[in-house]
Amino acid sequence: MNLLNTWFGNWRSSVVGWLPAIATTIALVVLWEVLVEVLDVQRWLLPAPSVILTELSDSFGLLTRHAGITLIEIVIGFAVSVSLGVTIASGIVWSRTVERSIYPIIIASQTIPVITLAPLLIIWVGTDIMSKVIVIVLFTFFPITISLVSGLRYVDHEMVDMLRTLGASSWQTFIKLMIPSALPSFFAGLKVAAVVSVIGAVIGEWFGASSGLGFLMKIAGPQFQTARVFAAIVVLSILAIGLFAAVVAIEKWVLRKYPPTANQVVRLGES
Amino acid sequence: MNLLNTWFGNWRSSVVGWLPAIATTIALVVLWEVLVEVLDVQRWLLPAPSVILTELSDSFGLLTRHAGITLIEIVIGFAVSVSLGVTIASGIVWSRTVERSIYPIIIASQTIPVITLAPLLIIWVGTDIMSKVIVIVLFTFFPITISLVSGLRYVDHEMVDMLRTLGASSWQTFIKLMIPSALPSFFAGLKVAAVVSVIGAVIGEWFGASSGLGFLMKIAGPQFQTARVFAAIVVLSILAIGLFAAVVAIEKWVLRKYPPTANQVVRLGES
Amino acid sequence: GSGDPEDIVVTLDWFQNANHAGIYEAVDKGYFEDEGLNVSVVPPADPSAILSLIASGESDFAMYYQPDLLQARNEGIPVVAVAGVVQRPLNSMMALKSSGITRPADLAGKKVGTPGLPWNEAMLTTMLEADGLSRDDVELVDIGWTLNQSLMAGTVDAVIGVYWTHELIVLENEGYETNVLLPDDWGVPSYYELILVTSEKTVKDRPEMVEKFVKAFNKGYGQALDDPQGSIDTLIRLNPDAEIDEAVDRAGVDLLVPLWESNGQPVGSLVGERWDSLGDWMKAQSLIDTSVVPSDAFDSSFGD
Amino acid sequence: MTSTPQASRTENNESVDSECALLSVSGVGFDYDNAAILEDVSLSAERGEFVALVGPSGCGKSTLLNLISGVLTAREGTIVSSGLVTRTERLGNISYMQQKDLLLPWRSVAGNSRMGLELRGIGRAESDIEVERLAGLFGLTDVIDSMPWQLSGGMRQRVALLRAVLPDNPVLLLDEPFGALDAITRRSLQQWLLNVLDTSNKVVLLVTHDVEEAILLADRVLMMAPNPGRIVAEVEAKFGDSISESDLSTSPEFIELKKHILNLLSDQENIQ
Amino acid sequence: MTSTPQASRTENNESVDSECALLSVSGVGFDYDNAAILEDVSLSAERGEFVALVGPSGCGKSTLLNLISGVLTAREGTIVSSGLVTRTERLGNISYMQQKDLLLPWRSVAGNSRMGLELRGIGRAESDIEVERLAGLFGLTDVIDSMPWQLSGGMRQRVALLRAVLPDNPVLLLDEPFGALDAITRRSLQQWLLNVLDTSNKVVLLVTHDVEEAILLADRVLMMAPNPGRIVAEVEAKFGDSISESDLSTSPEFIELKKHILNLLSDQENIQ
Ligand SMILES: Nc1ncnc2c1ncn2[C@@H]1O[C@H](COP(=O)(O)OP(=O)(O)OP(=O)(O)O)[C@@H](O)[C@H]1O
Ligand SMILES: Nc1ncnc2c1ncn2[C@@H]1O[C@H](COP(=O)(O)OP(=O)(O)OP(=O)(O)O)[C@@H](O)[C@H]1O
Ligand SMILES: [Mg+2]
Ligand SMILES: [Mg+2]
Repeated sequence: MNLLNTWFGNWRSSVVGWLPAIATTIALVVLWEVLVEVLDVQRWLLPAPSVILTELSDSFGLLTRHAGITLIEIVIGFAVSVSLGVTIASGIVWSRTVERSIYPIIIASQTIPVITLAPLLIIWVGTDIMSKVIVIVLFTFFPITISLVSGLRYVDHEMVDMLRTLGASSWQTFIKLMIPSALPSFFAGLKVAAVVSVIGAVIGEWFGASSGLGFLMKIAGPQFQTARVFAAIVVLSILAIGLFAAVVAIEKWVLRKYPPTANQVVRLGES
Repeated sequence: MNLLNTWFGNWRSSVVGWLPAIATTIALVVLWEVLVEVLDVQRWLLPAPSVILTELSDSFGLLTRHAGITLIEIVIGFAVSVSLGVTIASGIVWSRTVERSIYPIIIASQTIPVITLAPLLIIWVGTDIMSKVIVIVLFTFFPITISLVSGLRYVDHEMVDMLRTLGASSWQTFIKLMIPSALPSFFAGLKVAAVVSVIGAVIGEWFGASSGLGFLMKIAGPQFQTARVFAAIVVLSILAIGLFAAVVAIEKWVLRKYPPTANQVVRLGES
Repeated sequence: GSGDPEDIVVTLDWFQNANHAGIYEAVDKGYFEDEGLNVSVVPPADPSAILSLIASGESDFAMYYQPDLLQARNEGIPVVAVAGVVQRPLNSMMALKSSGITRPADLAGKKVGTPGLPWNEAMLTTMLEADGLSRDDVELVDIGWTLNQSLMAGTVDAVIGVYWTHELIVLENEGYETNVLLPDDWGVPSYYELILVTSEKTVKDRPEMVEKFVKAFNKGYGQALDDPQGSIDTLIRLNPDAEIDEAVDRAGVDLLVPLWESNGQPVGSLVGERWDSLGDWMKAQSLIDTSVVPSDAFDSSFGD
Repeated sequence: MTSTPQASRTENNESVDSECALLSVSGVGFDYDNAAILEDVSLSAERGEFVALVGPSGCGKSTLLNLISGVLTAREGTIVSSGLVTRTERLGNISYMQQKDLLLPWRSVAGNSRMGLELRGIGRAESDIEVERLAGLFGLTDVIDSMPWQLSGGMRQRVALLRAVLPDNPVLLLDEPFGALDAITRRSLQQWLLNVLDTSNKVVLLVTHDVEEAILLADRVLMMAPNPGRIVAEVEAKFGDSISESDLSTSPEFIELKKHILNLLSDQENIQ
Repeated sequence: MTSTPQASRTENNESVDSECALLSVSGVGFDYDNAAILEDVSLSAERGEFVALVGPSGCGKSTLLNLISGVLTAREGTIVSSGLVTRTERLGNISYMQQKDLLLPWRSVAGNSRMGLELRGIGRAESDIEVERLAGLFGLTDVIDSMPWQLSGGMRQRVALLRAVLPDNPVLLLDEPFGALDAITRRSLQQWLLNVLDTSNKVVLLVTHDVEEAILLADRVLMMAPNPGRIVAEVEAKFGDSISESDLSTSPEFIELKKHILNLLSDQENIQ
């Protein structure tokens, strides 16, 4: 199958395959450094990568400590979002009435700026981890829900009929056919959510927190510690990439068990 | 096909079908009103729906004028996002090297809090419509890209082989098979993006704007015109629901031309 | 000063309010024009980006806060103050009258809401210590930007980080009586809440322009001083779209007027000792490095 | 399995042709997009009967099986299978092997095969025994853990057949079950099917394009005509319960019957 | 269409069996997951030759066609078709009707049928004429604008066949092209195929489970055995270019040949 590459290449080729990516990243960082130098951009506006790197190593302990707290919020928020998204999506797919009743509400929920919600949140749930979890959930359940609905909806109706002839109840059809065939879409939603959860946590921490990377950025900003803000962004990016990679790893593992068709990926550019 | 409902029911049943949705909405609004009354929630914290409604009608002209400006930003930002998302997703699916090089960058882009970007944005692109478009794009291209990648990736590889035997080039395979079969996923991404673009515009307007609903909320907030803030949220929600409905309408139209399987939707709850 | 007027951009610290009455008077009465300056006054796109805009030359002048200026200089941002506007701290601690809190000592065991910024926390610490308590005697709650709401809702007993010329009035208009504790009454050095800021480069390259600008600027505040309510009329007239909350600003300007020339200092003055005392206090609170030289942070030569 | 309690219910239903008919279709009509696909189709089969259905491609054979199984709802007419009258009652109580194999791509051969048993709540261990019992006969032992995309076309068809026949239903609808199988594999599965029928008194309704297959296996061959689909002829074909084609295919009666049916078939297509 | 320039290239390639062979497969081996599926498979066909390939289900017939068409790459051996040696050269220059119909769900019958022409840059108008020319013969005129999900199984198969044969390639690989068709429709398409071959000097390689079909259509019948797939027998079968089964099926030579092939087939399965 030369047209297709198997999901799991061997390790050797994997490492070689990453070289261009690493090269690109390094090139971009160097370009940034040079541009900051050449255009004489002040470091309090946009610090050069070297400055950020120095800050990263200087504040390593501080950053990792706060990153740990942010990560805990994200994990909890993400778990809540997945449960919520699966529940809502199931309801939407299950009945048109549920769909019509719930869609306007969940869409409206996405248009509320957190800054408006903040007073209510702080007054009703306080400024502990709960309020951050709520903000993360607000940011992440929507892509999970929409993607899952799409996946559940475009199921092969001939398969549905087949299962019915075997005596499947609606519930069995849902569990044994619709869920497995919605997995690729579901994971697309999870990938978006994984990344967005990071910014959700930052924003949650912006409004009332005493720790976490968002808090760190909030207090570093007015003190014009731009390098620290960017160092926090670097840590956040690593966090986001890590979460994304984790979702991709789980996706690979699950989709090896539940392949949508053959267990292969089409790569047009590599024949 | 009793197991299945066709996409397009007739109008009559459509109107009847919306009744539960309308009922739910009204019920929620009434509940809100009663709760605000009973719990004696102050109107600067959470105004009752009646207060918001009054504000809506009082400030109708103001709200629609600003909503128009926000809408223009959204439409432009959305168009840019779709182009960008399609380009990036195509690159990612086309080659693993592109995928590996670009993923870390686009993920990192999602972790940059707009508040950090704001000084740079203001200095580099000013505070005109461009800066809002950039924020909207930052918010929306990611779900579009990820969903489209997922759709393009899980294409039936037997279909790819079939097209190859007919002499299809990689490009033809992409256009004639992968794009059509990715449409459901693509639209899932568009739906998320449509809704998220609204909050993107608000946040874009938060940092440097002299008009738009975000601007209106920003100046109303500190003045304790909470009713106006919520009135703006109502308008934003209507905007988001409208955009979402527009994407759904386009989806229906396109997927009637490019049905993923049969032109039907499975509804488990309605036999 | 002859020939084409010079285009000047001034960025405000916040949306147009009573604090800005003087600069709009200067615009309205043509004081800037008289100096050959074509001034446009804009609200900030992002308040936290203002000093960056000044340093990068995007904006010529800005109104900003003295402590923040020192913090910016601590990070090497080349900005300087060229005139004082509000000559006392506006930032204060506030509690509902019903709470019975009238001095820092009353806060023992109470919940204090802060916006979560180190600056406010340092201020609170000093105020507590001035009245015989320590930071640990109160519970600090970071409530972000929801100070008023939290206070009104009773989630916290007191808040720090609110303006006694703005929030106080807002709360009163909402029907809440409050007690205000001023930081400079409780050990915090009296500082300039609002100053006129420009960049070191502007001061060096265009001193005459700065001179002319500050002159007209101070004249504007002088005019506002003479007719406070008239200046609010001007403010509203020049900013029809700004949704100015008249009720708050009319009351606010009366509180502000005495602050524009407090301690017997004329409008616009900058006094060196006050920079030193604030600098020393900030250093003691580790808000800035000891290497920061407060006297470099301002240039009072233009106000004369 | 549940035929006894429901059979008594049928007594009250007047549209049921005969009490001993296990499967009875009468006056069924069906439309797609306002075009009549089936019109007044009636047939019935008694316990132990093997009925074959032949007809030109597109005449509505699969549609008829979809109606009987309960996948589709008839515009008019009644369908009763072992006393089950409504569409939803019949669903799950008739074994139906569709024309497409419709294997779930994420389930192995074993996983797909045991689907029907699983849906009835039969435990994994028990259903695995059932699957293994037939896997050898179906030639699937070697690929029992393979995924559908690793199978040849004929293997897929056999998995679909295995899945359909494992639940023990009184009526078996088979839509071209052997179409993708070579002659030898086909022969052995045909023989197995005849044995099942012999020992269990089920009804088999077989759609096939192979006229010889229809004659060899069925007790009766029904001929469908298209536009709209309807049954136009019924031919008795009693050639015993064991197939040894070498004897039959040269027998004059067999050749005659085959010619007869082929003529009927070509009449249908010419008229159309 | 592009055979002339590429044919000259073949002269230099030593692994090509004979210059007049339009299709030549030699010593081909293929593995899936380290299990040998095909081992040392060789065959060749000259212009105008009709070769049938029979063998037990799962023996590797479809895999062989995938290799010839260029969908798969052989582990060893050479495949040359009208001078095209590499896999990518062959792709698109051999007409291949796969065992699954693989119709694009969003294209109508006409849209699916003209796919091969469209991919070659042939304009809509021109390709529509081509499609219409054959649609009548294929019995697809009535459903030309229908979508795949509105078709019966046999119709889908005919669309797949039509799509495969429309591009004018010198080699035709057909994997059970008539499996889902009734006897009469099948007969007319078989006859059409024979006519095409007669007039165009193409090579047809037909995979079928129907031994009679193989004998009736092909000049030679190749027998494959499984584990690993290989060609174990070759039988000449010259029964003329026109089919009138009524005459043939009773002829003693026909019956003898059929028996012979069936015996070969059952030997394969017993060994396995
Ligand atoms: N979903 C559908 N919508 C519209 N028409 C349909 C649909 N499904 C099938 N048809 C039409 O119904 C007719 C009967 O189809 P059916 O599948 O029952 O034929 P069949 O006898 O099984 O044919 P074959 O032997 O080719 O499988 C055909 O003309 C087909 O075009
Ligand atoms: N993707 C795959 N991975 C592993 N094994 C495969 C794969 N595809 C096919 N096989 C195996 O290869 C063998 C040959 O398959 P092939 O489809 O060529 O058989 P066939 O002769 O066409 O059978 P049929 O007559 O049933 O269509 C089978 O044993 C099958 O299980
Ligand atoms: Mg059929
Ligand atoms: Mg095959």
